[in-house]
Order: sequence, then C-alpha cells, then structure tokens
Amino acid sequence: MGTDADGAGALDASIARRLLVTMWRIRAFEERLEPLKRSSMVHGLTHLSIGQEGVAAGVCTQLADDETVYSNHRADGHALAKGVDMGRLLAELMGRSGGCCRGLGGSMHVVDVSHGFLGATGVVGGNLPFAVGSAFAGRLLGRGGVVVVFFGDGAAQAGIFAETLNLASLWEVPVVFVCENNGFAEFTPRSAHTRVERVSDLAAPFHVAAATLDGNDVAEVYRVFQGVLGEARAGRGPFLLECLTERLSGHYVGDPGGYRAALEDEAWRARDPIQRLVRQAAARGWFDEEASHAAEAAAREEVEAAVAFASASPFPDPALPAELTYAG
Amino acid sequence: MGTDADGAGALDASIARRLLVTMWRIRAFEERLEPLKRSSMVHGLTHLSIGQEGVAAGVCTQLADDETVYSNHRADGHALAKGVDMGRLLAELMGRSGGCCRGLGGSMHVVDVSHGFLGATGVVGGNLPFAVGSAFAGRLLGRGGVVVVFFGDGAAQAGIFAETLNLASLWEVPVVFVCENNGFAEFTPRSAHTRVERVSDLAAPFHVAAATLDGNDVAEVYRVFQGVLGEARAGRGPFLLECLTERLSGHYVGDPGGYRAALEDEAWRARDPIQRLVRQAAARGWFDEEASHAAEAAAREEVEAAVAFASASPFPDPALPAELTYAG
Amino acid sequence: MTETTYSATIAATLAEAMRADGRVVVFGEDVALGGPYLTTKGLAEEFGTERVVNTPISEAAICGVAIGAAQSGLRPVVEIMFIDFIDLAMDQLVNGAAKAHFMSGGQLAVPMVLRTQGGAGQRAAAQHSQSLESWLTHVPGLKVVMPSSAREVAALLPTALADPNPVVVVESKTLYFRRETLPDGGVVPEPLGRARVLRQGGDVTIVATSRMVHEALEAAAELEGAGIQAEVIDPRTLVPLDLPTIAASVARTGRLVVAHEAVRQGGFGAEIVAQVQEACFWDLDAPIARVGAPFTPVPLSPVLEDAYLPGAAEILDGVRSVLR
Amino acid sequence: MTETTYSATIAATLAEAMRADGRVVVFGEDVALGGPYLTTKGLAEEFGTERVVNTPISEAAICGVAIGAAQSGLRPVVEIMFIDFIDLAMDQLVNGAAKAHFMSGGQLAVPMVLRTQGGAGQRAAAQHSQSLESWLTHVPGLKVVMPSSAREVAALLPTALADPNPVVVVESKTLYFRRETLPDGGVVPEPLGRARVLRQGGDVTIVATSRMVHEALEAAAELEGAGIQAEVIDPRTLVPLDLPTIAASVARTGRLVVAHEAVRQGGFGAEIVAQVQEACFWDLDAPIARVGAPFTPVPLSPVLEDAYLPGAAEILDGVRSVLR
Ligand SMILES: Cc1ncc(C[n+]2csc(CCOP(=O)(O)OP(=O)(O)O)c2C)c(N)n1
Ligand SMILES: Cc1ncc(C[n+]2csc(CCOP(=O)(O)OP(=O)(O)O)c2C)c(N)n1
Ligand SMILES: [Mg+2]
Ligand SMILES: [Mg+2]
Repeated sequence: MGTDADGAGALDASIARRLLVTMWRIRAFEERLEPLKRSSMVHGLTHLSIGQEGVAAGVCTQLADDETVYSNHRADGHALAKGVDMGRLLAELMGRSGGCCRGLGGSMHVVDVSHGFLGATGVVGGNLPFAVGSAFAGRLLGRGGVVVVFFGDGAAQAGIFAETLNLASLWEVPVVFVCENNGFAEFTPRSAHTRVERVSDLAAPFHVAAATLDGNDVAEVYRVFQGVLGEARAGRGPFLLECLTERLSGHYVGDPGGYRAALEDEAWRARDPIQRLVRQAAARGWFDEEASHAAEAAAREEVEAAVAFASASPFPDPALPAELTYAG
Repeated sequence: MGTDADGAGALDASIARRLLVTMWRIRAFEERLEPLKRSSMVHGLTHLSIGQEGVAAGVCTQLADDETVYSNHRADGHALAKGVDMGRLLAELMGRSGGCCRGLGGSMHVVDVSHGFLGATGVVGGNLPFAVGSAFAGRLLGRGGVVVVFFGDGAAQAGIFAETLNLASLWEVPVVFVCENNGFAEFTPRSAHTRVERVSDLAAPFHVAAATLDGNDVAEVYRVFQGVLGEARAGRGPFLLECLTERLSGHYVGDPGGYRAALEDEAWRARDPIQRLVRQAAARGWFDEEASHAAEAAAREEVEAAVAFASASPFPDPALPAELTYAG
Repeated sequence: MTETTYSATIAATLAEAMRADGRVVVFGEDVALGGPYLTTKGLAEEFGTERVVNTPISEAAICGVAIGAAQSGLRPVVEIMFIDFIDLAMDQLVNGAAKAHFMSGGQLAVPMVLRTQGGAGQRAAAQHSQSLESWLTHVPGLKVVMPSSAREVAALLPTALADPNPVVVVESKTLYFRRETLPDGGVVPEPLGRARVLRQGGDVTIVATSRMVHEALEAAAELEGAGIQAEVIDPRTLVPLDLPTIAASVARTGRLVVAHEAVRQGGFGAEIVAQVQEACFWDLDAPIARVGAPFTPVPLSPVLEDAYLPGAAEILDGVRSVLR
Repeated sequence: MTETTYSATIAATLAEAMRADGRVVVFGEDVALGGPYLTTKGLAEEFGTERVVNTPISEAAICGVAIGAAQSGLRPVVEIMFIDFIDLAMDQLVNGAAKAHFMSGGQLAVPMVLRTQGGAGQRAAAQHSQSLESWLTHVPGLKVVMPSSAREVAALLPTALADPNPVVVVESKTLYFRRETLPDGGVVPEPLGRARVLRQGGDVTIVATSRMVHEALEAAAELEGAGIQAEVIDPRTLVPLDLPTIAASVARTGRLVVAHEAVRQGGFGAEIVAQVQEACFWDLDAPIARVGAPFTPVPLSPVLEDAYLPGAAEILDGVRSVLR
C-alpha cells in the first residue's frame, strides 16, 4: 500500500486489470447503448456515464455482494461495476421480461437485489435517505454492512441531501456518500447552482469526514475508497467522497445539448480514466496497451452477447403491472 | 457607537427605553395570553416567546415599516416588535373580525402588510424561501429593501433551510436569517437533532457571513444587527444571525411538557433579557428600575386595552371563508 | 371490558408489535417522548431509543430512512405529526415507497407504516387541520387505512404492521382521547379491505370515514326517531376499498350519502360516488349526496370553524336530499 | 394562419407577457437554456438571466421563492420540469401559495403560475410519467388549467398569468411538438372556468382533458362512421370547473364518458362523475363511464406502457358501455 500521489500505489497488477476490465465493460456497454437508444431498441431517458467510469469501477469493485449500493439516474456504470449481469441489465433497458426488473423499471430504476444493487432512482437525490435507513437496519439487525450511495453534484442542492447528511452524522451510520461531481446538472453548469466550491465542503459542519479527489484517476479512487471502506466495515462512518469527473456525452441520449459546444473534447479525452490507467500500468509494468485492447475487445464481445440475449428476450406479459403493484 | 463586549455601547438612553418598552409589551402580552388561552378566549396552538423577547426587540425595532419580516410559529413577539397593533393582534388570536387577518389566520398565520409583517407560518421552515423571493422582488423592482426571516434551531434541520441558504448566497439577496436558537424543537433537545454545534456553522460552505451571539442580551442583538442591517440596506447580503436564547414556557400553552422538569428556572431567570437591560441601563445611567416598572405597568395597561378591544370585536361573518379563498 | 382511548390503543398496539417482532422500529419527531398526542407513550422506556427514534424536523428524509430500512429488513413505523406536513414527505412516499416493489420487478418490498393524523375541530387553523387522505388513494402501491375508533385501531393497525406494502394510517386528532371500552380478550386483527356495517337499515345507506362515522351514527339515531332506518357503513380502509359491501347495501336502500371531513371537491367521496353509480346505477332512487367540507382552507375563528366542519347536521341534510 | 407547436406557443406567450409586464419573471431548472422541451426557448436571450433564472435542483425552495416574490410585487412563473416532482414542492404550493390570501384575511396575494407537464407515452417510466393533477384540484386556493392544444395555451396561459391567484398549468409532454395552425391575428385570451365544446352531438357526451381530448375526437370520428354523434367537451380548467356546460350537454345526451390519462382511482374524473350525477341524475340513461389508467405505476416496457395508456380505444369501450 503505497502513498503515491497518483494513487496507483494501492493497486497491484490483478487489481489494475480488474479496474481496466470494469471500465471497458461500462464504456463498451454505453457506447452501444447510444445507437440502441436512437433506434428505439432501448427505452426511456438514457443517461450515459462515459468519462465517469473510474468512479464506478474504483468504488464498486471493492464491495461484496451483500454490501449495498444505491445509485442515481446515471446508473448503468454503477450497476455493471457492482456485478449486475450485462444481459439482464440491457434487457431491462429494452423493456424485456428477462430484464433484472422484468422490464418494469428501466434505466432509471435498475435494481438487482442479488448483487446488493438496491437501485437507481429517477428523482435527483431521492434515494439518499434510503442509504441511511439501510445502514441503520444493518446495524440494528446485527448484520452490519456498508452502504454506498452515488449522487451527482446537482443533487447536493436538494434539501434532502442536507437532511440526509445530518441524519447520517447524528446516527453515525456506515454510509459512504459518493458524489460524482461532473460540474453540470442537465445543461446548467455548477456555477449557476451554487457558490459552494466543493460538495465536500458541505460535510464539515456535520462533522462528517470528507475528501475530494480526481475521479478520473481510477487508481486514486480505488486507494482512497479502500481506506474509507475499511473504516465503514468497522462500523464507523459516515464519509463523503467527492470525485471530480466529467461526462463525455450529453445529459441524456438525444438531448438538445447546445451547451456542449463550449467544451473542448480534445482536452477531455486526455483525462480519460481508461487511458490514464493504461499509462500508469505501463509505467509500473502491470500490463501494456495490448492488454487494454484485449480487454476492450472482450468487453465489446460481451456487449454483443448481451444484445443478443436481450433482443431474444420476450416482452413481458401484460398482466405483470397489476400483479406487481402490491407485494404479498 | 462603542464596541463594548456587552453591546450596550451601541445604545443610547432613548434606544434603550424603546427596547425596554418593546420587551415589556411582548412579555405582558404573552403572560396574559396564557390564561386567555386556558379559558378558551384565545384559540389555536399558542407558542409563547417569553424569555426570547430580546431577539424580537433588538431586530424589529430597527426596521422601517416597508422592510419585510417573515416569522415562524412563535410569532407574537416579532409581530408586536414590528409594529403590529396589539389589539388587532389579540383579536386575531381570538378569532375576531377585528383581527389583523379578520380572524381567519390565528396565531401561526399572523400577517400585517401595513407594517411589513408578511407573516408567521405553521410549517417549520416553510417561509424561509419566501424571504429570498421577497428580496429578489425588491431588487428587480428597483425598490430594494431588506428582508428578515426568523426561524428556530429546529428548522435548520429541514431541507428547505439548506436550499434557501444556497439560493440566498447564489443570488446575493439582502436577506437576514435570524435564528432563535433556544436549544429545543418541541420537547426534544437539539442534541437529538443534529451534531452541528452552531446553526451559524452551516453558513460557511455557502460563503454566507454569520455570527452567533447571546440573544438574551438585547443590547448585543441590537448592536450586531445594526451592522448587519447597514450592509443589507446597501444591498449586500445575505447574513445569518444566530441568537442563543431560551424559552421560559413550554413549547405551546398546555403541552405535555414533562421535559421541563430538567431545567432550573432560577438560573434562567437570571438571564432574563429584560432584567439584564435594566442592569445595563442602571450602570450607564439611562434609566432606573422605576422606569422599568413604569414600562411594565404601561404595557400591562395596553394589554388590558387590547383585551377589551378584542373581546368587543364580533366574530366574523360566516360568508368570509368562501369570499377570501380566492383573490380578485 | 377494558376502558381505553384511541391514543392509548395505538401505543399499546405498537408496543405489542415491537415485543413480538424485533424488526419493528419507530421514527418520528418527539416519538421517544410520547409525542403531543401520547400515541407513542412508553415505547422508548420499554424498547430504548435505538428502536424508538426521535428525529429532527426532516419529514422527507425520515420517510426515506424508513423506506431504506424497510428495504433492508426492518418494519419501520414512521410518524408524521400532522397530515398537513405529509406533503413534505410526498415524494419519498409516492416516488419511493409506493413504486419500489413494482419498479424492481418484485425484488424490493417496503413493509412500512406511515402514521399521521388529520382533521379540524381544534382551532388549529389552516395548516394543522387538513384532511388529505384522498391524495394517497390516487397512488398505486399505497394502502390507506382510517380507523374510526380504538376498536378499529386494534383490529387494523396490527394488520397494517404485518403488511408487506407501505400502508398509511390516517388517524383523527379529535378521536385520540375519546373513551371507549374494548373486550377483555382484546380485538382480533382483521384484514384490510373489509368495510364494517355499524348499523343496519333499509331506507338509506350512509358511508362515513373516521370522525364522521360517529356523526353518521348520531344522525342515524335521530333519523330513527323520525322512522327512517339508516344503514351506516365504515369502509375503514380506502385502499383497498370494499365496494361489494357498500354496493350490496345501496342495492337494498337505493339511496346513498357519503360523508368525510375532507374538502368535498376532489375528496375520496367522489371516488365512492363514481364506483357506486357504476355498480348500482339501476338501484339508485336518488342522486348520491356527498357531505364534506366546503372548498376553503380551514379558518381559525371558532364560529367559522364550527360552520366549516361537516357533522351530523350536514349528514341529515344529505339524507333529506336523497329521500326527497 | 401560422404554423406552430404547443411548446413554441408557450415560449411565445411567456415572451409576450414578459414584454408587456416587467414583473413577470421565470424560475426553473435549465429555463435559461430553453429546457428539455424548449418551452422557455429564447427568453433568456431577450430578457436576460435576471428575469429568466436558472435554478438549482431545489424544487421546494424555488416554489417558495416564487411565492415570496409574488407576495412582494412580481408575477413569477415557476417551472417544475416533471409533475412527478411537484410532490417536492407540494408543501410550498399547498400550505404556502394556496392559503396565503385566505390566512392573511385577504392582505396577501400570490399571483404566480406554476407550469409543469405530465403524462406517459414516452417510455419515461414510473417516475417521469405520472398525471397528478387531481391532487391539486383538492386544494382550495389553487386554480388548475390543462391546455389540450397550442390554441388553448394561447387562450388560457395569458389569463393564468394575469390571475391574482396561484394557477397551476399542467402541460402534456406528448403534445409539445404536435404541429398546429393558429389564426394570424393570434388567439384572444379567454377566462378560466369555461369549457369548450369541440364537437357537437346528441347521442353521448365525452368529457376529456389534455391529450385525451385528441383521443376523444378520434373516437368521435369513428363513432360517426357508426352513426353515433358524440359531443366532445374539453373542460380546459379543472378548477374552476364549468359544470353548467357539461351538465347541459348530458341533459341532452343522457350519457357521459369522462376520460383522462391519470389513474382512474382518485382521479378528477371521479369528481366530474360526482358532480354530474348530482346535477343530471334524472337525465342519465346509463351509468357514467370513466376512462383512465389502471391502478398501477407506469411500466417502462413499451408493450406494457402502450397497454397501460388509455386512448381512443378505451374511450370507444366507454361509449359502448354507456350506449348498451
Ligand atoms: C427532483 C428532480 N428534479 C429534476 C430532475 C430532472 N433532472 C434529471 S437529471 C438532472 C441533473 C442532475 O444533475 P447531477 O445530480 O449533477 O447528476 P448528473 O446528471 O450530472 O450525473 C435533473 C435536473 C429530476 N430527475 N429530479
Ligand atoms: C414541517 C413541520 N414539522 C413539524 C411541525 C411540528 N412542530 C411545530 S413547532 C416544532 C418545533 C420547532 O422548533 P424550532 O424551529 O427550534 O422553534 P421553537 O419552537 O424552538 O421556537 C415542531 C416540530 C411543524 N409545525 N412543521
Ligand atoms: Mg452533475
Ligand atoms: Mg427551538
């Protein structure tokens, strides 16, 4: 466990490979999602996380199946990194009965209980308090268990965030709040939303420990989250981890998107979390660019298999909604 | 304008007398309210601010009629200090047609537009954003104007507070958020609500200037608010002023109130804002205890006149609710 | 027979559930202190503040915490002190609790009870006196229970607590301290979705909820004096609604008055009217009358509030209109 | 004749109001950028970001800011991007905006317009597809407008903007980009509370709102082929509701179908049924039929959403049931 500024010191070759594979799986999946959405194979508001894969990978690959993740509207990456099957995820986005939510939920409502992925939400900030409740339950039931909840910088201005942070602090639950600060909420830059510099600045009054890091450096995310996770597993918490990152696509597939003109894609691409990891790996001799190409190719193959699986899955039975409105 | 630690340096004899009179008017009014409520002359949930008069007096006596005040559920003191007629206020609490809201609103909904008292609310934190909107309007209409909003320490945990503080900061409106931190929300102490030490600690991340002071020292409240008001009148703001204070009665008249047993009334009474001002005034030669007795007597007389006025006022016409559900 | 109150029965039922099931926890403002209506009195003493949790004034997050806790194995009871403030938790309840089972394709369950209370009559004015239950009946995934007495609390609250879905229990602030005797052996829990016929009669059916049940019984007693036999039905749960019991009665009486305290317009009475006129069109001998509050906020002034509040007199007017 | 869309008419109407009255300001998420449906397109360019204000994701506070601004002399227009999120602002709207005039004994006014949009049909799933307007109709102090076309936007939005009360305008996401031609001289603003008879007929009355108006017209055209003349009425405003126009029609046809996209249970259709059965009891030849969505959340899957969505086919079923 080194203390390298770039965070790679926390990694070894096998971890680095796992992160690489995870990021490529997300990237390949979402790149395929865009045309699928445009050709109306995938349905609903589809929010891509291309460019942000480092956060999902650095965090979720360290969690066990029985450790809980809540996510937001930009959820595919978190779900894949947490172990949700790609075919079932895609089937869900395509509204098929083989989807992890049997086609009822869709992109903003992905849930896979068997992998501890308790779910995305379409309401910005809406499931932040669920994380506190889930951790509270784990403690009371003597089961323990860490809960991670992802949210965007836009959610930090929703009142529910302050309420939740206060409760997490008051009840000292092992919840890790992972903010993906991509500087935008929909088409509006953060500067039009708040004068708070860092989302992590909001933690101090609550005596919640916090850190801000470069979310495009997956190794750094991994290293810092590893420490945070250790604390949380020991029952300590909460923690607010702010990952500065960028999304390379629009807010959702097909959005008006005029705001993008202001951004220079070239500079962005230089900070691509995948390419950074490849450079770090090369410097440390973990793997070379070839290995990255291979991981990419494998990911694209897995995506095609997922497309085949999902496309073959039938649409759900029309009686399903009425059956599943109430439990029991 | 001195800089005395006790704040009295900002005062002169005439200001001190005005504060004294204001505090006695509130005290005498509310002491009378309690039996009126118990004998069902006054209606609704009645929240007394006995012990907190220093805040209302120190703040509201400095405001002009066209400067706006929003208040919370514990509103009588703010209203009286802002100039609302005592008779019309009492008539409102008694549900009479001579009430400032014609008997429709009651204690938690007192409004008197002619005195810039835009109103109490029964929803904890509910009108915090109104203050920002009102200040926004004043600026856009070129009319300027400061807005003060009172809230309790319990309201600081409501999400609307964080949302509002963020907007006030973002739009730089001249709103003064005056927190009366009495350490309780209903029967529950602040320690069960939050680990945030001071409500004013919440201001820093938003770059909102803030101060915490002894709200039982009316001179100190006056002095600090004077400075804040000057800034706000110059269009600068927002500001969060936290006044540490204590309420000497229960949460509302007739509440279960078992929680009060823990508190020692003797120690409290020593910090009574009225008696402290009397001591300060004596030391500075502004007025003596006799003057305080006279102010008290005058206040009690005014209260009896208000009781007479309100009792003589008829109940409203049954057609009124339907008439006033919609404007225009 | 045991003498008790609605409020004490709530506290007793919660205590029993907590004794029987360690997963039941209570969240809410001042709940560890019993709350202003003493509905959680004694719970913190018996079960500790780990399970009877005082919360800050954060209605939305508290509801969300309960949802998350329910999704992870607890059976939370969350109290919103006044239904007037349920609108602060509405997003959590509607977009969170109500849809989780559905959106997850059946993977998640949210076995929680949200307790709150509504109603006017205590001079609490416009923001502490509303009756907003009809909002909740429009939300697929929620169940809605309105106990009209301590007996109904005893019969239905245990069922609500055992339900795998989010159930909103809307209590009545005016009923909390009403004295009532319950059978010594206790009341057997009953399923949700069954109306209770409180009084039989062949001339007119009165369907009333919560406090209005007592007003309906009072009206029925007065009608009896005039030789009119009214059947009084308490649906007890709005979702699910026991239409068959109501329709069977209307089929016999041919006349229906629906009474609730909520504002008439958009109230749940409209839904009952719509369902009954469809089920019983050919049986009806008169238009269905709706009794409810007028379309204004609740005024503070006692004379105005008394005029505002629907009661036995308005039910009698309704009955007269359908018998005309 | 000018070719336009519903969305463009909203933007144009807002621009006109802002030109005429400096007190009109717009608040909302992304409004300065036109918003995802382009309903505020061009406003920031013309009026600046002091009057067309992008807001953070703080629905409650934004609604509250609008209330405060309205109480202090502005005429704010606040946009809630999806009606699904109006529940976050519900407390502000219901306890704040709706009651301020009343509780202040008439001193305060809250002349604001809250624009939002509802409806399914775009695979937006359970949290972005709801139709929740009936909640609002249960709140004294609010007015509720549902324009079914660009023409109705042009007729009613200016009136809403001039109203001294809080008015909620519920738009339809599926109508935004529907092409429509409007008269060259523009559309004259019309008062709230007047229904519009879009098609006359003596056999059956169909009352439909928002998108369902077009479905009703389609159904009516099909019925005409079968020799059945349907009268189609768009109430346009739910509060105030133009009952006389609806009742006059039912008095002639004796048969009524009410159609909205919202979930049937607890929907505004129930209120229309309740009012009409009272006003027209002796005129009705059949039970009133309600067309609306089933009591489930909105599913994502396209086949399920298509099955879920009520449309012309369901209206035809309704008509058949009342003609039976
Ligand atoms: C409560 C609520 N308000 C508005 C929206 C519309 N909306 C969807 S995503 C989004 C922006 C979210 O920004 P952020 O939290 O930073 O996440 P990002 O999209 O940048 O990943 C908005 C406003 C919503 N879904 N929920
Ligand atoms: C939104 C909301 N939740 C709960 C209540 C019930 N309630 C009334 S006053 C109060 C405590 C308020 O505490 P604080 O803000 O500190 O003001 P204080 O009473 O101490 O002056 C509560 C919980 C309410 N009125 N509004
Ligand atoms: Mg963002
Ligand atoms: Mg307090």
